[in-house]
Amino acid sequence: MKAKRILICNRGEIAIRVAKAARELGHVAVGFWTDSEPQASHLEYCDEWIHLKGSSNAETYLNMDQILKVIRERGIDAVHPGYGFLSENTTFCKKLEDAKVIFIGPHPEAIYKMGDKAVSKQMAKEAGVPVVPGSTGEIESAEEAAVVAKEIGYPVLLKAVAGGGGKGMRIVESEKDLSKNFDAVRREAQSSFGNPGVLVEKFIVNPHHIEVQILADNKGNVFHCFERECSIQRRHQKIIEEAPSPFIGEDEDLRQKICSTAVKLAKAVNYNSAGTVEFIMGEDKSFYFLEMNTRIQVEHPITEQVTGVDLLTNMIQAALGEPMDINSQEEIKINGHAIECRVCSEDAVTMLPAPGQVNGFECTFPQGIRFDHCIYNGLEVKPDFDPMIGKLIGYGHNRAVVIRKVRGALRGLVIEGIKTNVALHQVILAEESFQRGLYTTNYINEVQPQEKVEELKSVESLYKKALAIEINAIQERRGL
Amino acid sequence: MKAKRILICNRGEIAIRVAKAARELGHVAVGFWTDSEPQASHLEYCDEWIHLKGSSNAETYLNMDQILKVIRERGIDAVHPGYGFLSENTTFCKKLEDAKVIFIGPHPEAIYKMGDKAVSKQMAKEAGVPVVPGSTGEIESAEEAAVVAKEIGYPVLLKAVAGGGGKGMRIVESEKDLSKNFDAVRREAQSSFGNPGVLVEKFIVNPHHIEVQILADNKGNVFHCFERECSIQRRHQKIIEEAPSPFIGEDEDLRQKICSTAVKLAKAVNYNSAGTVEFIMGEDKSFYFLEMNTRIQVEHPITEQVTGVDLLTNMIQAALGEPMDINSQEEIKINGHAIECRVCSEDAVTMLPAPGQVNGFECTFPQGIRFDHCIYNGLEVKPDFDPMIGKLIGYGHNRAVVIRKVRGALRGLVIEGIKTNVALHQVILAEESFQRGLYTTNYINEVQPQEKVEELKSVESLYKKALAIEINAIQERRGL
Amino acid sequence: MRYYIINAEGKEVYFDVSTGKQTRDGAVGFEVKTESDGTKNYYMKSLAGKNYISQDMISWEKAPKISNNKGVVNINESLNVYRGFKPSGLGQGSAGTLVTDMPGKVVKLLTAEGAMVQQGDTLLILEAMKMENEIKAGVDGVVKIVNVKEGQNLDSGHLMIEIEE
Amino acid sequence: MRYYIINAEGKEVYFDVSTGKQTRDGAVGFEVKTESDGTKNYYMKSLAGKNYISQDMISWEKAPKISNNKGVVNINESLNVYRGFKPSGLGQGSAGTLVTDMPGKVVKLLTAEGAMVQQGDTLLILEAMKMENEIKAGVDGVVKIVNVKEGQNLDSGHLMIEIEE
Repeated sequence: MKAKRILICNRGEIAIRVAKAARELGHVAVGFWTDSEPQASHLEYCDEWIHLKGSSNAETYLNMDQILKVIRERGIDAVHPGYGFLSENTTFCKKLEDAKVIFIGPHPEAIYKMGDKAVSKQMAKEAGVPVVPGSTGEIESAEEAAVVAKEIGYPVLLKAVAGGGGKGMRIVESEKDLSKNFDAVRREAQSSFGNPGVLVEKFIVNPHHIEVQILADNKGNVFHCFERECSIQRRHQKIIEEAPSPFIGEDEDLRQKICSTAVKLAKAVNYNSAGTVEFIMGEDKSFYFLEMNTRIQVEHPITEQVTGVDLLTNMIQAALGEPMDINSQEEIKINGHAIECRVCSEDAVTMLPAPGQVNGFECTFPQGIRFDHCIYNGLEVKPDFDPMIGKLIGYGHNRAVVIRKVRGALRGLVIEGIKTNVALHQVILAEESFQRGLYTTNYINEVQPQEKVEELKSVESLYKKALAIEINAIQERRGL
Repeated sequence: MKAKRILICNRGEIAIRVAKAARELGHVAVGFWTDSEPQASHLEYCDEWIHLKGSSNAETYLNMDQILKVIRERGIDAVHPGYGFLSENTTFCKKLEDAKVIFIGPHPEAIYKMGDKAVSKQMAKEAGVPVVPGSTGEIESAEEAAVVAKEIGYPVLLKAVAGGGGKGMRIVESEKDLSKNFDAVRREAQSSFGNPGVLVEKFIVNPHHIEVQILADNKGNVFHCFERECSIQRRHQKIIEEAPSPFIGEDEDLRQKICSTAVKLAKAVNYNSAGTVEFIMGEDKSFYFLEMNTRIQVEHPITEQVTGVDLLTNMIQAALGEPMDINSQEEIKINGHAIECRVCSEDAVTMLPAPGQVNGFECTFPQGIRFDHCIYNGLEVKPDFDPMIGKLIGYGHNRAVVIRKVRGALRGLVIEGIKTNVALHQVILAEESFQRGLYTTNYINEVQPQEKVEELKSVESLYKKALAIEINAIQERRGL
Repeated sequence: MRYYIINAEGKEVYFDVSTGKQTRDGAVGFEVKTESDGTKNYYMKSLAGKNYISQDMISWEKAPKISNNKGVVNINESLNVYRGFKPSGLGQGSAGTLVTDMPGKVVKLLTAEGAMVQQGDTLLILEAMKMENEIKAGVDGVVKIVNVKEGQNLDSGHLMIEIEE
Repeated sequence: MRYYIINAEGKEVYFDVSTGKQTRDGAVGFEVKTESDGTKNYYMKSLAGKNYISQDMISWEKAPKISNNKGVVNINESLNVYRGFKPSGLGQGSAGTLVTDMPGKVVKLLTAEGAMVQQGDTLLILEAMKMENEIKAGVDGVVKIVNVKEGQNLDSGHLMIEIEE
């Protein structure tokens, strides 16, 4: 195997994760830094550091011309897009193809078909995969949306055709709220994805968000690595995920059924990389295809922890046409349980983003914790970037053990200088219905864990925090 | 569950491991520091720090009177001894019993019976567990040893009755070398264990060191967590261990047989904690009982990685009479493969201890690496302490993946200021017979990997090392 | 040395800190004096490159290094800690004074000077960190000042709207 | 600034280091001058609290912080690095001069002054780090000096035995 030069078109924790995998396989990891992030901590794991001029995402990580210039100048063999940015952009794939550079992801047709909600829904129907009732194509106006909504019945969900990660999605309970929300979704869709297209569909009550990890290559192998449950969401964005799903639980038939359904869809689009088929599952255990994410996902580590499969190394091997580490479906087994908490720079109560600068950071974790993050003392969390700065992942023998471990880890995670949602995770992991595994995507709204976040700890802690600053001042004077 | 106050009578990486488990379970971890180690890094994970007066091990970690005084004064409920020091000392157990303090380990009778090689061998025979032919009791003189040796045939192994960890063991090939070696083993036995008793036994040619992890409680549960192979040894001390054993490989019948034999012995002594039954396995896959270690072992993490079972939390639960996380043998499954490299402050070529002070330390690891260690910038490795300063553990989908990951981790492990065996591990993990899993306990002697350790890297690296010092000087001037 | 700690809701805690002597085993003593709690003694110790704080030299807690001069720390909510002095001009807007707490862009302005508003009415939509945030009236009243335009990029601490009750 | 690097076998590498200018993006340049390789340029950059070294400002390698003044670094074997000067009295014993390289205790002395020894003969047994180590003659010759007693605790760098070839 000849070492390849792999360019990572991303930043933060996922750039670190990709660089680790590229280096492990003996390749050269090439990373970017930008004018807005000269201290890009992900470069620690990159062999070569390239400057992308500019500060905004449009000037840098979304700037195909500048990226392609780097690719030519630095003799890049392959590109890993991470998640977000250019990870599901077929124009970028096409340009890489023209430049004879490998895109570490699926073939562009799969991205196009699965990236467009209307097309993917149609594909799923044809492959015999159940879909949620709704509009068959883009809805142009609030009036047209109202017609469809009336047909399938309220509540309905409005979502951006090109969306993902919960951005550009809104639930509408009745006709009177439809118009205002339709406008908002179109605006968000345009600003976030550059595509104002909107779909309308039936909203499933008490639903579970359950997704299946796919791992496929160019040689016709299409494996699944079982499911994840991602029902703990705020504003349609996942904040806690776990594998396996507590709702599926011991129902191995249901597990096999949802996993093989996902494989069926992946095979239908000749899928050839790591990807995720997302389903919504109702109280009655019926499930419907939501969308397929044709990239590595934020929550991939929980699957890695319970199966022992390294998704990133396999994904790179698949793209380079090398044999994957995984040879058969039978090799992939679940052992134990894993939970991931997304650590975000946001207010723990309002859950609104809160940028700022980290000025103190310590981890004191139990055994069995993995922390994928880009945090360091001095990190500036900017409004341009996703507020997610780390993923705290616990693995253990069973679900109760993992909850105990993650709670221990949250107690030992100290991030100073910015607001974080660590305290919210502490409340959720201590809460009874979560501990019993009885929750739906309505969890945050119904249980309102944010109301139990302690507003302010004792005055004692205030003294200690102030002393921590004083200690630093003393040490600086002494040159320690 | 009421929080217990758990005293950790140990230092270094194992004290950290125990403290993590104690805290995870909601207990208070109480740790020691001594005059020879005021910067004891394991205290990072301890809630309370107690000063043990004195510098030598005899004055501190082996000083029962001083430890018992602390136990009384600090209201300690339970003691975890780690490995080494007082971990297999029945006098200590008895004193704790008198003080009504829980010993986190097996009952003293099990320690006594398994700690004495002659008694344990007798116990094994009675339980129907095969043992290596040899002397039935202590040998008093070189002459007596010669008689036994002639009877069972050379080569023979001389070993300290009270020994362990490879200390106080020698192979004798013929009668002419017997006398000199017998004296040496007696001397080492006296100085290391305070007991000069020596045993003589048949030496198995091309042997494999295979051991079975036991997990048992006071309620009659005796589980095994499968086997580890620890055949890569130097001077009878393990340096690389893996789980599962590549020699047992896919032979599930053999795996079940050795594991159930171990459980049989553990049940015969009413074992009630974490422990390890060590076997020697010949080329023909016949295996003989060597000894039982009635404590947590250095290499326990590889079992934790492949089974997902946290041995320390279960061990603490068992001792406190609480239900363990594990409820049945069926729950314990192997998924994937794990390899541990013991990182020692020793010369990579001569493998002789090399104490000193760490003055630079960096880790840049692939995904799937666990590093249990007590290293920090400034750590003084003293001749009093074991030269093992860390355990680099890789986990992955299969053995080839793990080797790749551990090799990546060794490249990313930088320890400056002291000699380490990192370069030796690099040679072994790159060597063909190791990669094919074809090795016995003779590996180091036969393959001589130490001869392939690179003596000195390029002058280029010398410049960079010197620059690292210069950089530090500049930063100190700037107060960074 | 006097510390002021001022949190997001304008609460203010202040106390005196003085450095005491180095103890035999390398710890440094601090005295913290407050009006409510009187004088308390704390000890600091550095161990293997990390800092710890204790009151009894037995139970120790990690004290992360706080590295910048602004000294913002975080106790679930973020607090501004001012070392040694109270800066001038600090204060918290009333419920009728809407100030940005992060940089953002005005997507839509839904009110105008002179408008009557009720508590909870959305007055403008601010896009920050890729999210649309509805900025709502904290009180009933009349809009006195509108200091933003649609499409305008705002820094943190910008007074957007003031309402007279 | 001149560096001497002297390794365990007495090999000596020396070169001049001078600090250059700060570059636009926060890197610091260094010039390394040696007799064998001429002048080379290196750059140092701090990133998120860690240090890196590069020759071309594109490929970067982590340079761990070396924190003590002795400046011992480790390139598989341990090397002593002397910053800016060559200390006096440094040198390496010949094969006939047995010097401890770690603290230890003499368990058994197997020779005496005046004894004839052959290369490879065990002269004494030293217990260090809980291990017995056989100290062997490096040359054939006559034992000139025995500077140890059984049971004696030795520091590192202690001359134990000298053999005259």
